[in-house]
This record gives sequence, C-alpha cells and structure tokens, in this order.
Amino acid sequence: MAIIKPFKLDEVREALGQLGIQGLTVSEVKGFGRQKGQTEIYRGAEYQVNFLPKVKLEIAVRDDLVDRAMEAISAAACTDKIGDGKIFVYGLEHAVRIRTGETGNDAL
Amino acid sequence: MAIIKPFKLDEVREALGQLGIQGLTVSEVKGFGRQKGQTEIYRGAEYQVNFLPKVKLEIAVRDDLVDRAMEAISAAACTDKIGDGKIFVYGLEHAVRIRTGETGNDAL
Amino acid sequence: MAIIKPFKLDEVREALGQLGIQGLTVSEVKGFGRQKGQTEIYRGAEYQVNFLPKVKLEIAVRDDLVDRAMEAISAAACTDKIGDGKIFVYGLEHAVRIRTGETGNDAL
Amino acid sequence: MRFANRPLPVAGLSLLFVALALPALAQDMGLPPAETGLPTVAQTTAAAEATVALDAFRNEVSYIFNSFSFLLHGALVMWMGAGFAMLEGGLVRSKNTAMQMLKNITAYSVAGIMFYIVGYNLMYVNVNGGFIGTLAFLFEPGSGPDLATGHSPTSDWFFQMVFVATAASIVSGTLAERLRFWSFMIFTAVLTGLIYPIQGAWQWGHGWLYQAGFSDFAGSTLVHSVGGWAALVGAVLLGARRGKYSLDGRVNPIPGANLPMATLGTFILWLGWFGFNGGSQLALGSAQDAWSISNIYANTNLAAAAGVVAAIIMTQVLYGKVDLTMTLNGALAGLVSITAEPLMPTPLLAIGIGAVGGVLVVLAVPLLDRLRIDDVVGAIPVHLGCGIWGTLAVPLSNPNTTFLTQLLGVASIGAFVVACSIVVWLALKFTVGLRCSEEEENIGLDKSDLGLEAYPEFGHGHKGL
Amino acid sequence: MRFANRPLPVAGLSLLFVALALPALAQDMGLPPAETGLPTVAQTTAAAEATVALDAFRNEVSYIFNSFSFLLHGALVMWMGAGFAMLEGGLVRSKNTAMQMLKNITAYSVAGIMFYIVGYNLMYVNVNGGFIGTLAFLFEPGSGPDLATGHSPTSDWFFQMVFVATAASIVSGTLAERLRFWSFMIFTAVLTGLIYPIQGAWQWGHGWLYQAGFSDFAGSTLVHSVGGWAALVGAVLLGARRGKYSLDGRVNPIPGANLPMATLGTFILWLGWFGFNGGSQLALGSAQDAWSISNIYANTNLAAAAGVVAAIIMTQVLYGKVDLTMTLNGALAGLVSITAEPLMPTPLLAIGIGAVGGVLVVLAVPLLDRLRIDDVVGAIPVHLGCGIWGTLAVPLSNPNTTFLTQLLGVASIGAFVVACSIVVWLALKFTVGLRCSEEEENIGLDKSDLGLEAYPEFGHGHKGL
Amino acid sequence: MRFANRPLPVAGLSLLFVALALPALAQDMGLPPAETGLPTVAQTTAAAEATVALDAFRNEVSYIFNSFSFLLHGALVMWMGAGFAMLEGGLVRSKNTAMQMLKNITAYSVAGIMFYIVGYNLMYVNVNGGFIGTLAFLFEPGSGPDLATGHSPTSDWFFQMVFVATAASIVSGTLAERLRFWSFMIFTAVLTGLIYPIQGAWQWGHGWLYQAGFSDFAGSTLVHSVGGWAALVGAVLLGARRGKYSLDGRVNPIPGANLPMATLGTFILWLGWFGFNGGSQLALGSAQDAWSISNIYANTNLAAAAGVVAAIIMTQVLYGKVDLTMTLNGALAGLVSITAEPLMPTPLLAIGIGAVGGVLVVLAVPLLDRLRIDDVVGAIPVHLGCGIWGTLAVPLSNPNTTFLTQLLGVASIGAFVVACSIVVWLALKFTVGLRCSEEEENIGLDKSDLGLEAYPEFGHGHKGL
Ligand SMILES: Nc1ncnc2c1ncn2[C@@H]1O[C@H](COP(=O)(O)OP(=O)(O)O)[C@@H](O)[C@H]1O
Ligand SMILES: Nc1ncnc2c1ncn2[C@@H]1O[C@H](COP(=O)(O)OP(=O)(O)O)[C@@H](O)[C@H]1O
Ligand SMILES: Nc1ncnc2c1ncn2[C@@H]1O[C@H](COP(=O)(O)OP(=O)(O)O)[C@@H](O)[C@H]1O
Repeated sequence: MAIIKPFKLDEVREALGQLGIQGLTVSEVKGFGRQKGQTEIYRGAEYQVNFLPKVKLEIAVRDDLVDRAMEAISAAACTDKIGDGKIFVYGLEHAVRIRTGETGNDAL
Repeated sequence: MAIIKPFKLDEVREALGQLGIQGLTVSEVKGFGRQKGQTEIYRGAEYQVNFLPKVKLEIAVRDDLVDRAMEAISAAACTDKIGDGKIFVYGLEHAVRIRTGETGNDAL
Repeated sequence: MAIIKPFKLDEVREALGQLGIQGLTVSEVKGFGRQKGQTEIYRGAEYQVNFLPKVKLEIAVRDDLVDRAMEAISAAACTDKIGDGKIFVYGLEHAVRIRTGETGNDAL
Repeated sequence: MRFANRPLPVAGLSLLFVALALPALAQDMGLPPAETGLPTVAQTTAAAEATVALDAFRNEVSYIFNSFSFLLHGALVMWMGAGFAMLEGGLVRSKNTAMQMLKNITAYSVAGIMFYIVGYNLMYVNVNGGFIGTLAFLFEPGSGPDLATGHSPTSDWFFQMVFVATAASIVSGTLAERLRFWSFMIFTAVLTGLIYPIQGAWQWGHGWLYQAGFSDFAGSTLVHSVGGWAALVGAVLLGARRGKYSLDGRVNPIPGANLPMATLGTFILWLGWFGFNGGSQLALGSAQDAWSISNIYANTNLAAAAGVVAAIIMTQVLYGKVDLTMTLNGALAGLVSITAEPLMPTPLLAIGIGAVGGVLVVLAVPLLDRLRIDDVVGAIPVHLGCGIWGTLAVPLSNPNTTFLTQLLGVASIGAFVVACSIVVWLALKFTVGLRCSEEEENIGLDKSDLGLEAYPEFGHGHKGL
Repeated sequence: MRFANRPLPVAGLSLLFVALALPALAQDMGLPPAETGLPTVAQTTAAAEATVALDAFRNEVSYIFNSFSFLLHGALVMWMGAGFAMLEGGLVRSKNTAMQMLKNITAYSVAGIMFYIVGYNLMYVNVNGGFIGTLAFLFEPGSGPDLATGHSPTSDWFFQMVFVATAASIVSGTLAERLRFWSFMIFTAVLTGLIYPIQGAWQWGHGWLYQAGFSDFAGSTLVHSVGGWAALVGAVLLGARRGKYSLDGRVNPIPGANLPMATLGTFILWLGWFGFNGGSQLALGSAQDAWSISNIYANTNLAAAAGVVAAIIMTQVLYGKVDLTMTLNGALAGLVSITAEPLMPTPLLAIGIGAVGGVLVVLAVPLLDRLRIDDVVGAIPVHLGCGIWGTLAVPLSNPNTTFLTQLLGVASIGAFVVACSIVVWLALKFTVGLRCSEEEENIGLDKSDLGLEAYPEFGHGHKGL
Repeated sequence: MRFANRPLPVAGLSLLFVALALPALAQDMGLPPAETGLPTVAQTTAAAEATVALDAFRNEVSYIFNSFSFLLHGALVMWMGAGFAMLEGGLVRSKNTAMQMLKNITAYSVAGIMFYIVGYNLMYVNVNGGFIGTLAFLFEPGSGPDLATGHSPTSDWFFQMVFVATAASIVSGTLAERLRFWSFMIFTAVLTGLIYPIQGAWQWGHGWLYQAGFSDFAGSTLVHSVGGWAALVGAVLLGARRGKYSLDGRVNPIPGANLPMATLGTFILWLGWFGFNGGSQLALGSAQDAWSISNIYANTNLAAAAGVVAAIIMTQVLYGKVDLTMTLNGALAGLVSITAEPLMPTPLLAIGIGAVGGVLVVLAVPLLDRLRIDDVVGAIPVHLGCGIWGTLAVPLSNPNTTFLTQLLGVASIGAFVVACSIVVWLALKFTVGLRCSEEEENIGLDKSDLGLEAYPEFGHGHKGL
C-alpha cells in the first residue's frame, strides 16, 4: 500500500509496469501528516485545511518483487517536498483471482 | 479484502449474508489490471482508459469462516469475464467494536 | 484501521494528535453492519438503505502506541449508539517515507 | 383556435372593442361626443383619410405585437428544451447523464429541421377540415411583411416549431438509460416530421377534429399526451431497466444522480410554460389579448403552485415524508393540466385543476411501477395522465366544449399516436435495435456509446452505494 | 409610486408629453403648425372624431404595453425563484441540498397561492392612507379588459405576486441546514399572506408611509429588508449550525458544496433583477416609460457590476485572495442597493451605490459571524444590510425624499416585521418545532427528513474532508 | 447598419411602408380612397392636425418598441454571460471550476463598467468614417426622452454593452486552467475598454470599414472573431496545460468535469443568441422590423440545429461515436456562423451555413491540437473559425457585399486585434505574470489562488482516475 501525491499516479503506474506488475487498485484518500494544508480564508473566517488529497495504491506483489516495487514507487513518487507520502507493506495470506479461481502468486 | 465489479455488489453482499456475515465496509476504487479499458476518443484525440471502476470490500471474518467467505465471494462475483477482480486475505491482530469495547471475534 | 461515523472525524484526529500521532489517511467508505439504514420511500417504492456513510482511518503507528491509539479512537468515536464502528489492527512489515527514504518507525 | 393564416382577426376584434369603448372613453376624457348632424362630404373625406391612416397604423402595431409575442414566447418555449435536459439529466444515474444531454439537444435540433422541411406544411397548409395538410417540402417565409397576415408568418412558424420539440423531449425522459441514441434520433425525426404534424392538423390546422368542436388551447393533448403516448409505447416495447423490478415483484428505486439539476429543470420548464400557454393566445395586438394573456399567466402559475402543494401534502400523507422528485413532478402536473384551457378558468378553478394534477401524478407513479412500466422521469403520469385530465377538464370552464368531444379528441389522437408509435418503434427494433446490451447498460450509455463520462471526477457511483 | 388602480396615469403622462413635444416635432417634420384662427364647427367635429379614435387607440396600445411589461418582467422575477434555489443549494452542504430545493420551490408556490387568497386585497384594496387593506378572500380578475385601468389587473397581480415570493426565498437561505420543512412552509404562508402585504400596504398600497413621503422604488425595504428581518429573527432564535462556532470563539467555515451552482444562481438573479427593477416602473406605455426603464436597466446592471468589482478588490485587500462566494454576494449587494431607486441616479452614482453595497457585504459577513449569527448564504448582509443602505441612499438622487422619512420607513417596517416574526417563529417553536435534532443535523436534512440524497452518487462529503 | 444615433430611420421606414401599403389596405377594408379633388383649407388643416398627432404617436410607439427590443434582447445577451460561465465551468477540471466562475462574472462586470467609462464614446461618437471615436469619459443618458432619437439612448447603450461582455467571455474559456486571475481581469479591461470599441468604431460606429462596404450584421467578426483572436494570441503565449501534449507528440485529452453543466451553458447561449441576432435588427418599431426579426430568429435557430446535426454526423463518421462536447461546439458553431448575416439567407441557406460551421469545428479542434495550441473549451474553432466563415458567407445572400470587402474586414480587424493582444499579453507577462506556477497548476487554481474548492464534497478527481 502506498500513499502518493495525485499527480504522480501516472508515473508510478508506469514505473510499476516496467517491473511487470500489471495489477493495482487505486483510491482517492485524504491525508493528514507533516505537510500541513495552508490556512485559508472563506467568507472572512480563517480555517486550517488539514486533509490533503492523496492517492492510495494497493498492490499485491510476489515476495521477491516487494523491494523492487518499493524502490520503483519511491523513485517515481518522490518530489523531495513534504507530503510525498509513504509506503506500507504487510503480509498477504491468500490471493484469489475470482475469474479463474487461481490462487497465490498466480492470482496476482 | 475483495475487489469486484460494481454491479455485483448486491449479489456478493447477499451471499455473505447467507454465511451469517453481517458486517462489511465498501469503497469505490479504480482498478488497473489485465482488463484494459477501451481506447476512447475525446474531442478528436485518442486516449486509453486505464482505470476501471471497481468496488472494494473489506470484511473482517472469523478464521473458520475465511474459506467459505472466499468461496461465496468468488461464486457471487464471477462473470467469467476478464476484470472480475481478486480476493486478498491478510491476518488481523485485533478487532474492537467501538460501541461496546468488545474485542476479538465478538467484535466482528 | 478504524471505521467511524463521519462527524466524529475531527474529534478522533484531535485525540490521536494528543498522542503525538501526526500521520493518518482517511477515506470515505460505506458500511454495512448491525446498524440498518432506514426503510426509505422514493417515488412511492420502498427500499432499504443498506450502506451507511462511514469514514475509514488508516493509521500506521509504532507498536508501543497501538493500545493507546485504540483507546483514544474508541473514546473519541464512541456515541454508544449502534453503528459507531470498529477498529481492526494488523501487522506492518515495512514502512517507507518516500521523501527521505527513512524506514521503519522513523517513517511513521 | 390556433391557426397560422388568420385574416386580421385581431384588428377586427380591436376595432369592435374600440367601437364599443369609444363613447365611454370620450366622456371620461371630457371630449365632446361625435355630433349627430349629418357630416358634409368634406368632413367625411377628412375623417376617412384620418381613419384610413389610423387603421393602417393600428394594423401595423398589432402586427408587431403579435409577431413579438410569438417570438418572445417562442424563445421561452425553446428554453424548455434546457428544462427537459436538466430535469431528465438530474433524474438518471450519472453513468447515463451525458447521453441524456445529447438526446435532448438532438431532439430540439432535429425537431426544428423536420418541422421546417415537412412538418409545418403538413400541419397548417390546406387541411380544410380534413386529416392532413400538404406534403410540400420547405416552409417559405415570403418576401416581406404583409399586414393582412396579422403577424409575421415566420414568427408563427418559430412558435409552432418549439412546440414540436417539446413533444420529442418527453419521449427521451421515459426511455432514458436504455434506449440507443440513433433509434431515438430517428424516432424523433418521424415524430416531429410526421406523427405530430398530422394529428396537429386535425385540430390546430383546422382539420376534422377542430370542426367536431374539440378544444385544446395550448396542447395538453396535442403536445403533451402525444409525447406521452409515444413514450408509453416505447416503454412497453423496451422493457424496464435492469434491476428496476425484482423477480419477486419488488420495485427497486433507482435514485436520480443530481436532484438540484432536476429542480433547475423544473424551474426552467415553469418559466417556459408562460411562453407555452401565454403565446398560445396567438396574438397580443389588442387589449383583449393582453388581458387574456395576463389571465393565462396567472392561471398557469397558480395551477403549477397548486400541483406543488398537492404533491407535498399527498406524499406527506401517504409516505410520511415529502418526496422532492414527486414535488417536481407535481409542478409539471399542474402545468400540463392547465394547458388545455389556461384562459377561461377562474384562478380558483385553475388552482383546483392543478391540484388534481398533482394528486394524479403522485398516485400514477407507483401505479405504473406496479404495471412494470419503467418511466425514468415520470413523464407518462405528468404528460399523458395530466394531459388527458386537463383536456377533459376544459368543459368545466369553457361552455363551447362538451365532455364527449373532448374525449373524442383524446381518444382519436391517442389511437393515432399509439398506432404510429408501435410501427416506428418496432421497425427500429428490427433494424437499428432499440435497446443497448446488458453490459452496456451496466457500464452506462455514456461510456459504452459516447466513450466519456458526464462527471469524470465525481465518483462513479453505484446505485447500491 | 406603486399602485394597482392607476386611473390612466400613463395615458395622462403621454398626452402631456405629446402635447409638449408636438410643436417641436411638427416643425422638425416640416409640417405646418396648427392654424391660429378659430376652427369651424365642422372642423372641430372631424378633428374631435379623429382625436377620439386616436386617443382610444393610444390607450389601448398603452394598455398592451403596460400589461406586457408586467408579464414579461414578472416572468423574469419568477425566474429569480430558480436563482435563489441554485444560489442557496450551492452554498449548503450536499446533505441538505435537496431540502433547500424543496423549500425554494415550496416558497414560490405557497407565496403565489397566499397572495391570491388574501395578500393582494390586504395590500392594495382600500388602504387609503391607512395601515391595512381589505381582508377579503380571493383576488378577482374581472370579466374583460377595461382600458380605464391602464393595464390588465391580472398582469399587475402577477407582477406583485412574484415579489412576494422573493421575500420568502430570502428566509430559506439564512436558515438553511437546520430549519424544519413544515415550520418553514407555515412561516412562508404567514409571511406572504399577512406580514408582507400589511407592510406593503403602508407604502405601495398608498398607506400612511406613502403619505409620509417615503420612497422605495422596487423594494429595497419592502421586499429585501422584509425578508432580511424575518431571516435575522429566525437565525437568532434557531441558533447556529452545529460546529459553525467553536467554544473557544473560533469560526469554522462550512464550505458550500457546489459553487458553480451558486454562481449560476447569481446570474439568474441578476437577469431577474432587470424584471424586478425595470418592471417596477409599472408601465411601458409611453416614451417616458421606455426611457425610464432603459435607465433602470443600465443602472441596475452597473450597480451589480460595481458590487462585483468592489467585493473582488475588498477581499483581495483584506484577505490576500479573492473570495468567489463574497463576489457573488457582491453582485447581489449591488443589486439590492440600487433597488430602492434605480431610476434617478446617474450611471456614475449607480456605480457608487452598488460599490458601497459590495463593500458593506464584505464587511458585514464576518461581523455577523462575530455575533454568532449563522447566516448560511449571507442573505442578511445582502438583503437586509444593503436593503437599508439602498433605501437611505435614495435622497442622493431623488429630491422628493429626505433622509429622515427614509429612515422612518426602514425603522417602522423593520419594527413591524421583527415583531411579527418573533411571534410567528416562537409560536412555531413551541408547536411544530423549528429545529431538527442534532442527529438529523449530522445526517443532513435530505436523508433525515426527505429520505433521499441530492447527489447519491457523488460521495457523501464530510466537511472536514 | 448598427448605429446609435439614427435620426428616426425607423419612423421614416414605417412612414414609407405605410404610404405604400395604404391604398391597398384601404381597398381591403372597403374604405373609400382619398378623393382626388383639391381639399379646402379647412380640410387640410384638420387633416394635418390629425396627421401630426398620429405621426407623433407613431413615433412614440416606435420609440417604445425599439427601446424595449434593445432591453429585452439585451437582457437575453446578458444571460449569455451565464451561458459562458456554465459552458466553460463544465469543460474544465473541477480543480479550476471556481476560478472559471470568478473570471466569467468578472468579465461581465468589468466589460460593463469599461464600456460605460470609455468604450461607448470611443465606438460610437464622432467616428465619421474614421478609425476611432471620441475618448471622452462617461456615457451620459440625457435628461429625458427625445422622440427624434428613435429609441432610448440608454437602451442602445445597454444592448451594445452586453455585446462587449461576450467578447471577453470567449477569452476566458480558451485560457482556462492556467491564466492568472488578475492578468485576465486587466486584459479584459483593455479589451472591452479599448480594443473592442476601436475596431467596433470602424464598422458599427460607421468608420472606414463601414464605408468600404463591409457587412457584419450581429458580430461574427466584430464580436466573435475579436474574442477568438485575443484568445488565440493568449493561447500561443501562455502555452498548453501541463500534461496536455506528451513529448512524443501524443495529445492527452483532459475531460471536462461536468458535462451537463456545459450542456446547460450551450442551451443558455442558444437562447441568448435570439437576443444577440434578433436585437441586432436594432429596431422593432415597424412591421418590417418585426418581420425581419422573425426571420432572424428562425434562421438563427436553424443554423444552430444544423450545427448540432452536422457535428453529430461528423463525429459518428470520423470516430465511430458521437462526441457530446463536439455537439455542443457544433451548436455554437452554427450560431456564430449565422451571426454575420442572420436576416437575408433563406432558411435552407441558414441550415447550410450552420452545418458548414458544425463541420468546420469538428475538423478544427484536432487541428489546433496538432499545432499544440491548447484551447480548453474549443472557443477558437467556434468563435474565430466560424466567425470568419460566417463573415465570408455573407455575400451568399446579401448582394450588397463582396467577398473581397468581407475579407478586408476579417483581415483588418484580425490584424488589429492580434497586434493589440500581443502587446497587452506581453506587457502582462513581464509585469503581473500570465501563468500560474507548475505547482499551482497541479493543485488547481481554485485552491492555489482562491483558497477554496468548487465542489469540496464531490471527490477531488484526478484526471487519470
Ligand atoms: N502514520 C501514518 N499512517 C497512515 N498514513 C500516514 C501516516 N503518516 C503519513 N501518512 C500519509 O502520508 C501522507 C504524507 O505524509 P506527510 O507527513 O505529510 O509527508 P512526508 O511523507 O513527506 O513526511 C499523509 O498525507 C498521509 O496520507
Ligand atoms: N496485484 C494486484 N494488486 C492489487 N489489485 C489488483 C492486482 N491485480 C488486480 N487487481 C485488481 O483486480 C482488478 C481485476 O483484475 P484484472 O487483471 O483486470 O482481471 P482478472 O481479475 O480477471 O485477472 C483490477 O482492476 C484491480 O483493481
Ligand atoms: N466484519 C466487518 N468487517 C468489516 N467492516 C465491518 C465489519 N463489521 C462492521 N464493520 C463496519 O463497521 C460499521 C459499524 O458496524 P455496525 O455493526 O453497524 O455497528 P457496531 O459497530 O455498533 O456494532 C459498519 O458500518 C461497517 O462499515
């Protein structure tokens, strides 16, 4: 799972594609972190924008690809500016491809 | 966690209900996989639709129900066409029901 | 990961902030659980609202903070009414801060 | 009466009127009444000259007013095209919204071109109490103003043309979310070029129905029920949207994606209806006309308002909560109901007619669902149901009509439109194909047929979510 | 002056005008001026006949123009109902948008029916310098045109009716997102059936205030501040939306869910305002009227434009960035400000009056927040604040008014409306209940009260997100 | 011809017309024709008196009609401001929608104020066949109606003013999603205060181009191509939006966020165009005018309808599916194309002219993309491309024009506007700065410049998603 800046999505997807990763799931999220939203003024009242739009990628990959995938994401999503996002890795117990019933690595 | 085609949601939910699973969380996601979007033309320029709308289900289930849940989802969500989606299973360490404070299987 | 009622988001975020947790990711989800939506009537036809709007929080925390974070969320999100939501905890294997490349707890 | 070539009726009316009003007015203003002695020849000549000049001017002013009324009121009816687009676009799911936009702008465009090419002549030229006008191509506007026509012929064409478009818009709403674009476009061409003008000739073209004594001031039957019948036939032949009716008999509501847009559409239609009914006075060139149009505006507004209030009360009573979409239908129900006779009713009767329309629509919507006729926007209850009701209610205020002739009009036009529609829809079904495939319906017509999304950034909502 | 039964003032005016203009024109055109010798009896007779016929026609033309102006301008004001719906619907959160739609279409409908049943008579019939008209049911349009009335009575009714609806719309905006539907509907009925007509009788019905010399051309006070006062009282009694003001004194903005819709609403209102102010000339039957309405259109437009520019500059200077919603308010501020006197100011003064309105509104919005009065759409600054400003600015260009009588009008109508509103709001509070429960507010009125969503597919946005 | 101070041309025309029509009419009505014997002095006097009074009234009625036409048609053109806002706001991404709203309401406001301060005098006062009018501040409406002007001067000002705003709106669409607000506002002020009025003086101010025999009835060149040229220069200087064109030459479509809103905008523009073209008859005071305006309405409508149908067929043939946004452009293409000469073509020719416009636009949009000129809403093909086409098509129906003089007009105005635009855009580039930063473009102008979101609750769509 990776949280990245929305406009980096295409680059990340292409970087992953080059590793042969051809499946991923994306969702729109809002992130709260060190990168603070600006203080905005709406109708004369100040307010803090706490949540910034981010994109969350969920990618199930074979164990041996994890490190390279992490590197690829990091490289593609990095702007060296605060708010670039994070990658979290957790273990999968099973995977099933619904269409074929394939499981495990075949399902990815 | 399962990624399915949006219009299969109701069937999957009913299938899970029949297993006695009465809690799940759904979100709209976009999926990228073998199922390619069509090439579209917008104002005379071609473009590739890469991301297709999918629905993500997150379901916490008792260990003994995992297999039957996977089967139920697979059966209900399957159209035998590409893009039917996947099921990913990972381990939960804790679960808490906020209202009552119940934990573990009681919280599901 | 926690599923809570949308209007409790600010309170939960503040509660977590007081623990020093300054990163989290939020998404809009729909929840299906014991809290049933009302039966509604639209143009003369009854229908059951099955899915209720919830907010999903994903928070990666250091192991030693997990319990306090769970308590903080529970306390802040609780209304004692059905549908308050749940907390699910699962293990993370890696975490990377894309901007700096920091990993592990430093990345949170 | 609704006819293009009225040889100076307005001038005639106003002359009559002035003749009656003159003595009173003259006294009002302290002017001496005309002497009683016989005028000399010289006086007669001078007076005649003055009268001739004044009459010419009177006719010219009347010509301007009448034409201007056609144009402005016609522009308001044109604006109803936007109203239908917004109403229907708000009541479909977002995956079919762009298609609904396309259908509506196409309907308006095709209607105008078809009515220019064949429709107008078919409807208005040489009907002579018969069943059909002249099948001549191309309406011709003439080479300059002729005061004897009472108004610019093109202004009349413009006004009649926008009415045609209205009938077409009704069809697109009912059959939304499943009817293919090209089938819709061809059906619209036939409806607006042939079906509508032929039945229109019967009444507004002074055909047999007109001579039988039928009355439909602004088109409850001639416009609204025509669209409604065509839509009804289409709905039966097309079948319901996937998932609308469960096998166990349950009705699954499919909420519209953008209710404020539907509300905007209703307001637009309401505004446009002042043009629809007000312009159908067909003249503004005399005080009588101005007085009549004023009453039409007030009655139209009160009927719509009553439709709203009736729908609110009905849904509150029946379901325990007010239904916004039914309320919008209620406004339109009031408007359609008053359209057959917006001039003669007292304001109170207008309120009554509109309120009954509002009640009808609230009752008819679930009834249609029970018949498993899937009408996406409620166009059949509104335009067909209230179109019939409004037509039958004419005798309540118009003593020149009878319930039976009204029924004759409703039935004959209904039969004609149903028959034609069956033929055309079936012909399309077995050639171009009426309905999109199941998969296209799942994806939505916007993506499957147009290759785009109406709201690409706003979530791709699933009805269940 | 704004009165229904004007005994031919227009005809009078135009006669006067023609009388003055005649010699000049005659010379312009190389026509011989009238001879000085005494005309013979025969000549007199012929001339008189011609004059009588011409005068009758003149009156008829004037009648048509006046009625048509009422109808078209009234239709534009009706369209403002859509403007309010879009503006308010765009500035609330999406969970209350459908309710806002329902309230607006209901307000317009109920206003029309109430004004028909009691309002019009209460406001215009037999006020005679007093405090109230006639409590008679049902406005009756008469049985045919009478040229002596100068215009169709129903056209006048229609025009006055749409004004009533405007006042009601103002209330719905301020109290959005928490006021229950049925309370709003009942309040609207009382406001449009009783409160508005009674104070309207004072001025436009030629009651005591009119005789005191007060002037309010198109209703900065009579319409806009009335709505504003009612809204203000309601806002104080209802309290703010949950979460708008923190305990520590912070103001938490609650952004509107659909700003393009709010912008559309502003454009609609701007367009409608040409009807609002232009139609308030109450006549179009003479060159003088046409000339006046033209100036009104130009001044109305320039005041609105100035309000926009002023709001842009103010927000840029004060906050370092332009605020779109304030800019929309600025346009409306300019419009309300010029409404009390859109005819007499030079264009430059109109720009000034509108600009001050724009500045006022930018300052007043945060001020209200400091008072913890939660006005969802900024209706109080716009309609009440600028309504007062515009009324007090009348003496700048209208020499027949004084600052003091203007203040008298503002204060007396303000006091009356505030008093009535308190009574009605409190009565509702202790019966039907004004405010939805906390949980309903969390869920949103659309789901809790109407059982549907305005945008079911577009995400269910949380303000914090 | 399009000129403000027309010394009674309408009255003249109508007199002429009546003089011609009189005998015929007199016979029609069974009235005796004027005697042939010499009238006595007494008769002459009486007749003269009657004639003078009638003529004065005739002039007054004409004055009212003309002014009212300017006002109502002007209000319709004002409404086009909303149309542009909706069209453009629907075709940009949601992160730039609020900015698009702000720019459009600002353009309309600034245009009005600038045209009041300098524009009108520069365009219409003392051009005398030259290149420029009078640089005098503040248009003054005069102190009362003077029938000799034929219409209220302010009504004329109002009508001309709304045209200026149209030109400004065109620019905002092309340069959307990257042009800074303040640069846009300053450019708009210069365009509407100086550039537009100066070239306008050449033709509608009766300057040199008018005398050279150029013809542009309602502004295909003077309004639409002017906006189009300014937009084209701006697009070249600004560069494309980030990501629109890949380095490898691919064009990446950036879909508009709200297509129903864009459709609404198109309907609004279509409605407004009846005012745009119809009002450009500049008079309604005679039967001839009413007849002409009627033809204009019909031709305008048919050209737009043909543009729609042409675009549908073209996209179906070229791409295998109908493109909704191209269809909307097609409607506007038809409208712009017929604008240079909406009166003289037969309806069939109007359909042809509009259809060619629709075809042109479908071909020009991808062509511009190949030139890497990023025109967000297709304004250059529509307003510039079809503006030129429409102007060159005038000789097809108007025998008083030649292809060469039409070309002269297109080229001279084009050269002037391009030259001025380059200067102003470059001056802005090196002072205020034209383009937002890359990061601001990523975030969107709404958040970066206005600090808010247009649709804060509807998902924050990524174009890729
Ligand atoms: N502990 C965390 N758990 C979940 N999501 C986090 C966490 N910390 C950060 N995030 C996500 O990562 C995004 C970027 O983090 P932020 O602290 O703003 O910048 P950076 O990654 O550069 O330190 C946040 O907007 C949030 O969505
Ligand atoms: N490795 C993966 N990680 C995360 N999501 C995936 C992965 N592979 C596929 N998906 C999700 O599953 C959906 C279906 O996958 P796809 O390859 O298109 O079809 P199929 O499941 O029939 O092989 C994708 O749209 C995507 O959302
Ligand atoms: N087993 C589960 N798996 C995933 N999400 C669940 C599960 N059970 C409940 N949820 C989520 O928690 C929300 C609240 O649960 P619900 O049963 O309604 O109330 P409560 O938590 O008070 O028992 C649901 O709407 C759903 O989003």
